[in-house]
Amino acid sequence: MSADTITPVAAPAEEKRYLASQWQLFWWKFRDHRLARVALWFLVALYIMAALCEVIAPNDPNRRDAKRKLASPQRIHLLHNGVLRRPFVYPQVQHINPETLAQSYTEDTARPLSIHFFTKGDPYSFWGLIPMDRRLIGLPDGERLYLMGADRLGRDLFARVVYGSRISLTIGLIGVGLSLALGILIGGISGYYGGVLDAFIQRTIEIIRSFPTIPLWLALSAAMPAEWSNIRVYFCMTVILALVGWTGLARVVRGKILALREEDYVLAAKVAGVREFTIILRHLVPGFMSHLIVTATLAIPSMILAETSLSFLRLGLRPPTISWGVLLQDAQSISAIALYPWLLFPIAFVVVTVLMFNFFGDGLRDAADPYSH
Amino acid sequence: MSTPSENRITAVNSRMETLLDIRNLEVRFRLREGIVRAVHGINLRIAPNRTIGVVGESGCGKSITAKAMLQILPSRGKITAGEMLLAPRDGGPATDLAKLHPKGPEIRRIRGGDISMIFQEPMVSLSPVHTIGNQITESVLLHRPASKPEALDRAIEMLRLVGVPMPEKRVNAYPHELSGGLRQRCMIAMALVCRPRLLIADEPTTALDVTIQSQILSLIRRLQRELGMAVMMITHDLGVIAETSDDVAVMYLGRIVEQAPVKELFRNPKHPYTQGLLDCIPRFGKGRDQKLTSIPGSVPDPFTTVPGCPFHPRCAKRIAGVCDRGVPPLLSKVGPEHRVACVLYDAPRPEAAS
Amino acid sequence: MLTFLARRILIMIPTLFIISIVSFFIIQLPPGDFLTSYVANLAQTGEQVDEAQIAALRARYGLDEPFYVQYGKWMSGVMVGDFGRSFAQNRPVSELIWERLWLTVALALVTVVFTWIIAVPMGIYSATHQYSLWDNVFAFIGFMGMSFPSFSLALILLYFSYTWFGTSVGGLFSPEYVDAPWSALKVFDLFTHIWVPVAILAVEGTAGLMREIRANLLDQLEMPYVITARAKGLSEWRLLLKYPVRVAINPMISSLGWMLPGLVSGSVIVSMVMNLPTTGPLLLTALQDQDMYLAGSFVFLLSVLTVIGTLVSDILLAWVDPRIRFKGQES
Amino acid sequence: MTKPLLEVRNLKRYFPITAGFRRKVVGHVKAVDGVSFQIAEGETLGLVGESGCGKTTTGKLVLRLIERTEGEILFHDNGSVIDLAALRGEELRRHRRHMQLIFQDPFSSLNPRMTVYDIIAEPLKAHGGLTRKDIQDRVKELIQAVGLNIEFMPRYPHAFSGGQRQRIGIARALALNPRLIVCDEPVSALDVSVQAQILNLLKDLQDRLGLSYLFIAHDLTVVENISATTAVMYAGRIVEMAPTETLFRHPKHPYTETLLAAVPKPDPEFREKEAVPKGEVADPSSLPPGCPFHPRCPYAQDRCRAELPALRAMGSAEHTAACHFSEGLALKGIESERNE
Repeated sequence: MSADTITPVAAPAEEKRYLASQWQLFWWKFRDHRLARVALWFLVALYIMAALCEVIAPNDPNRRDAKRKLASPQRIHLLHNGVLRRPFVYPQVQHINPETLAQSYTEDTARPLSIHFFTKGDPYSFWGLIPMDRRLIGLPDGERLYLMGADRLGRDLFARVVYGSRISLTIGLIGVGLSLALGILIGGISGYYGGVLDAFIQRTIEIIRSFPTIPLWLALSAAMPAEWSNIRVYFCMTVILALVGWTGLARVVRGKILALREEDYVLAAKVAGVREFTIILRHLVPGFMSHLIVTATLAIPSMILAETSLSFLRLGLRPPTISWGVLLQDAQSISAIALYPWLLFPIAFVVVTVLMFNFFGDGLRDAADPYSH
Repeated sequence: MSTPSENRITAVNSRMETLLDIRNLEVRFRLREGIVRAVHGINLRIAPNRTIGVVGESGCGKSITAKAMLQILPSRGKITAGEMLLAPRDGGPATDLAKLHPKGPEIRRIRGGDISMIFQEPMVSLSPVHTIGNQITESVLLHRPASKPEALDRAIEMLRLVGVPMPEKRVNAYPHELSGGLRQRCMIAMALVCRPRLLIADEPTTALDVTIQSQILSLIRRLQRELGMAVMMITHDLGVIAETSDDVAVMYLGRIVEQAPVKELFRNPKHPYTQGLLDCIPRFGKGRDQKLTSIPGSVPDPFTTVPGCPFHPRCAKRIAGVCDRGVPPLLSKVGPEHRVACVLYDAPRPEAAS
Repeated sequence: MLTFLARRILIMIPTLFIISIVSFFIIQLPPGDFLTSYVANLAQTGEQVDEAQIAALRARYGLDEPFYVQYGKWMSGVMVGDFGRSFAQNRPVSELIWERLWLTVALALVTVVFTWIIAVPMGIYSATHQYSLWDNVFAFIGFMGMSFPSFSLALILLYFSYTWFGTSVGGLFSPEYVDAPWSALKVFDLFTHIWVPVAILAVEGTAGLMREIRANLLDQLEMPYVITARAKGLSEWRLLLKYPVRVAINPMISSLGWMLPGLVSGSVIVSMVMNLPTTGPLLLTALQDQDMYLAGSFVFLLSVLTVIGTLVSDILLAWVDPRIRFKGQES
Repeated sequence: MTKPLLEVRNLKRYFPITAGFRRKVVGHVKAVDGVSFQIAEGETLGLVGESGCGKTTTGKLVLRLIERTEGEILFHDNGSVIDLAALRGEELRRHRRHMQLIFQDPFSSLNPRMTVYDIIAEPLKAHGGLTRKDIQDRVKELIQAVGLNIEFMPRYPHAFSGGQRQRIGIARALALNPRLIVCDEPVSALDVSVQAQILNLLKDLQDRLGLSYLFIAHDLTVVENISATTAVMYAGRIVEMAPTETLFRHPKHPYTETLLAAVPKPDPEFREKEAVPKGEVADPSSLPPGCPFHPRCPYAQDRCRAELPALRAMGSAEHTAACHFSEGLALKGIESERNE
């Protein structure tokens, strides 16, 4: 017998691969995908921004300033009178045209205002718990920094975008979380038990899928009564998004379970007398988990886009809730965006977020099957 | 690696006419893991009307060699050295297939015209969305001055020749409507419709049942006789080799380790690998008492580079300090037409590994 | 093939039935019934409320009766092409929809054609030149296309056309043709305008289709049947188009059925932003005004369109792909 | 003959064929149609046949991985006889430990997400009653028994070659000390040079542990090498069964003769001059009336086209064949090389 088993000496690198679990292989393969890795860090940064939005936003997003109505973004300068100094802005001076009453803004170049870290700003309550008043960046002496200009009520657009990320970024996550739960449960039942139940579920999914997504979203959102509270609307939005989204995930789960159930190793476990539940837990779930994560990740951007679009059409979230879609409601008319193009800034955030999710998901997809060559 | 002068010896040494002369062929693959040498400078001569069997286990480079001959390597593979001289049909200079552009018109004339190939899995080797007739006539239209109805007639005639029942009906069938055996017959019809001079059969029966395998092998033998072509039979099954081949080349890890006429090879195997292969297949009639001699270890995957003789880690007769250093060339003459790449049959003069 | 077709059509019936119920459910969703709000609206604007007419409507839609009776009344109307009445516009829903539906479908059709013309060559090129410069460029364009919400593209386009040319690219007609009767010139005018919404609508679909064709084709390129064909001596281009592309595009055909209704519904948002006379803005205003017969009928019609689209693409696929045809015969 | 361990009686498995618009059942694919055999303790029954003949289905029926349509699967356990076909639920789960399975595909038979240790320990954990230490010791013992290195325990399957994976699969099958192992083409996916290692290992384990095998294969040389008794299947039925040597040397069914003749012999001196077998491999969904082999049989007569032959004894009770004309045919087997 000993002659049959020559153990080639494995190089340390190879030995490391031999000992690598699915998730390690997954991560190593993902790591090779440079764009996806960058996207991952971008997304981490975006979610940190959403988590710490009170600190990061320089101003209270709801603070109106009649002197800054539709103010243009303040430019950050480095040179004052030809002398290099720390980044600073010039204060904005409002002019009102006496005939048209239109506002315009000029920079008061005599008074450079340096940008400081952790300045005192509008007081807030961090995560609704800790009262604080330090902001990450700001101007000294009660001056206000408007990096992306202001809306028609004179509110700081940058602060609003930062606050808006909290809702826009979480609605996708929670929506996907909900559809993931529905998808795993229903797809799992469908794939595992098969038979009549499977046929019924498959028909249902087919019917749901033949509803055109956008009109259905629109109709359901439009049915939300106007007097509902923001929290309730937010919750209903996620449910609506999830209702449409779960079918895709359920299909992935079902398909994978059907394929995995036929794998010899599942048969082996059965023959060995392993209990059904243990087989599901040890063999089936880990088998489709990576694919599910990929599908879920790629579903998040479409949910973010859906929220933005619905809110933009005034069918989703409504002011005073701040979300990227709500912010874009101000940018509906051509005349508005022609005169105040900075109102389109939230689009940049939406696009970057969705783009990063797509890159990230693409990298995950490549890594999802670490056992294929 | 052997020197050019030694190659010339092998090339000259033949009393037979040569159809295709492969010299020092080397194929490399560029993979994520690095560059893999799939074929390490092999020499092979193919004569008209004869069958050369190439036998080896998975990853020995036998299929790659065949694909290199038609320049249809996967996109990551490349011929990096060597020549493949194809004798012209009517006088003139030989064509070096290795120098032809893989997408150029010269090699395309040769593919299907002079050299044809059939593959292991007849199901996936035929297009699922085109009829059998469409796929066969395409060959005719490419290589012969024929109109479409003429081409169809030839296709039907060819299907009849390979023993497909009701060929007039079957030309309109799709591959999935046929059984595995019939599909392989259609593949053969497609390959032979333009009367090539060489048929490369890459594991043509591995996916088939024994009875059907026997039918297909006998069909290939019959067609070879009738059409007068050379056959290169690639297989891992020594039984198939014994039944079909005139000459045999045994491959291991991208190299030919032994080459001989078929009877000589089976009667008098020299290379420890060939001996091992012959010993480890169960023989009919030996019953349960036959304890099979096995070759220890397993075929290494092609990424590993073995210093010295590629077989030495599994070889029972290895000589420490010799076999792990130099790669023995395929030279040692142990009989007429019998060559082996093993230091046991050579003056002990290992060359430095390249 | 015939049984396959018959079964396929039979399956549609319960699907359509359930779709109609859900659509009607949507009509019913908002609290109160629409007549109440209609009357309230009328009262607000100071118009006369004709009690007799209200009572007639109430009876016509069975508003005082249970859900299933109302559904039955609505459905029996739908069967003969009567989708109910738009209260906001005080016109029959069918009239409103037909008026705009054909432009919507035209827009969608042109977009589909446009999408395929752009996406198929790009996908083929990307797959055959994997990891080349242009493959990466196309991939980047594709990802960008997937990442822009369609309305934002419209907004950005509007912004640039306004600031650079001082004109609006909105609408499907020049002002002088909007209300003009149909003529060759008006059709020509339509074609000069339609490309902007088509381009915007096509971006997302193109990106997805291109990536999908690339992935499918990559799966096919090294398949044994392709190698067989190459071993016959076919030239690379003919080989590519006859074999792997053909097989790679087959699954796309089944997505055609989804694409059309998808575009119709997708154009809702773009049409609204660009002020196109398609069904989109109509649906939106209907939803915003809770003009529910109009909205529900819309959802129903679009769903029916999707179901029919899927049917058509299934038949198309069976027609193109002998494997599926064969399976259909078998089962 | 030693004590029987497993007795299979009249095992059947039919799959319905539906057709037409309403998917009416118009017939049945008789994947396994009345198969009976016995396996003695410590012995091997070889089951050969071409693709689609029902040999794999038979193996799965015996293990209760597929439900039977009809038949008994009697397992002799210390004097008592249990009909496995009648067991359900927890009882079935407990009795499964006596019968294990070795697969053809060494790649799909091991969960790529579990370490070698977890794979081999899984059956042990499933039946409980062992401490962690017990399990560890047992896994080590098993790994060494199949000729692997215990340092391999923390590795994942992707680290191994086909032959090594097959050894892991065997170790897993041995974990519960089974009495019978169903080997479903255990060497057909392996390289020739590795195939012999696995065959030797299986024989070795049989000698040491007194295992019985139901050895399913399409390769007759492999079956001859390992089985005491061989059964030949065609179109869902056993057409001939006999002690291996008898069957190979003196076949009584024309199909057996055809199969034996079709195997390419690794000896160019014996290049076959015999007739090439005709016809296609039987398609169980459309079988001809009478003897299913008659369209391919060189000896077929009218009776064969009308009447299905039953399996009957040929000389001795151990040799059975299902052919109307066995006695009158001089069928050619292979020549013995045993005592050269």
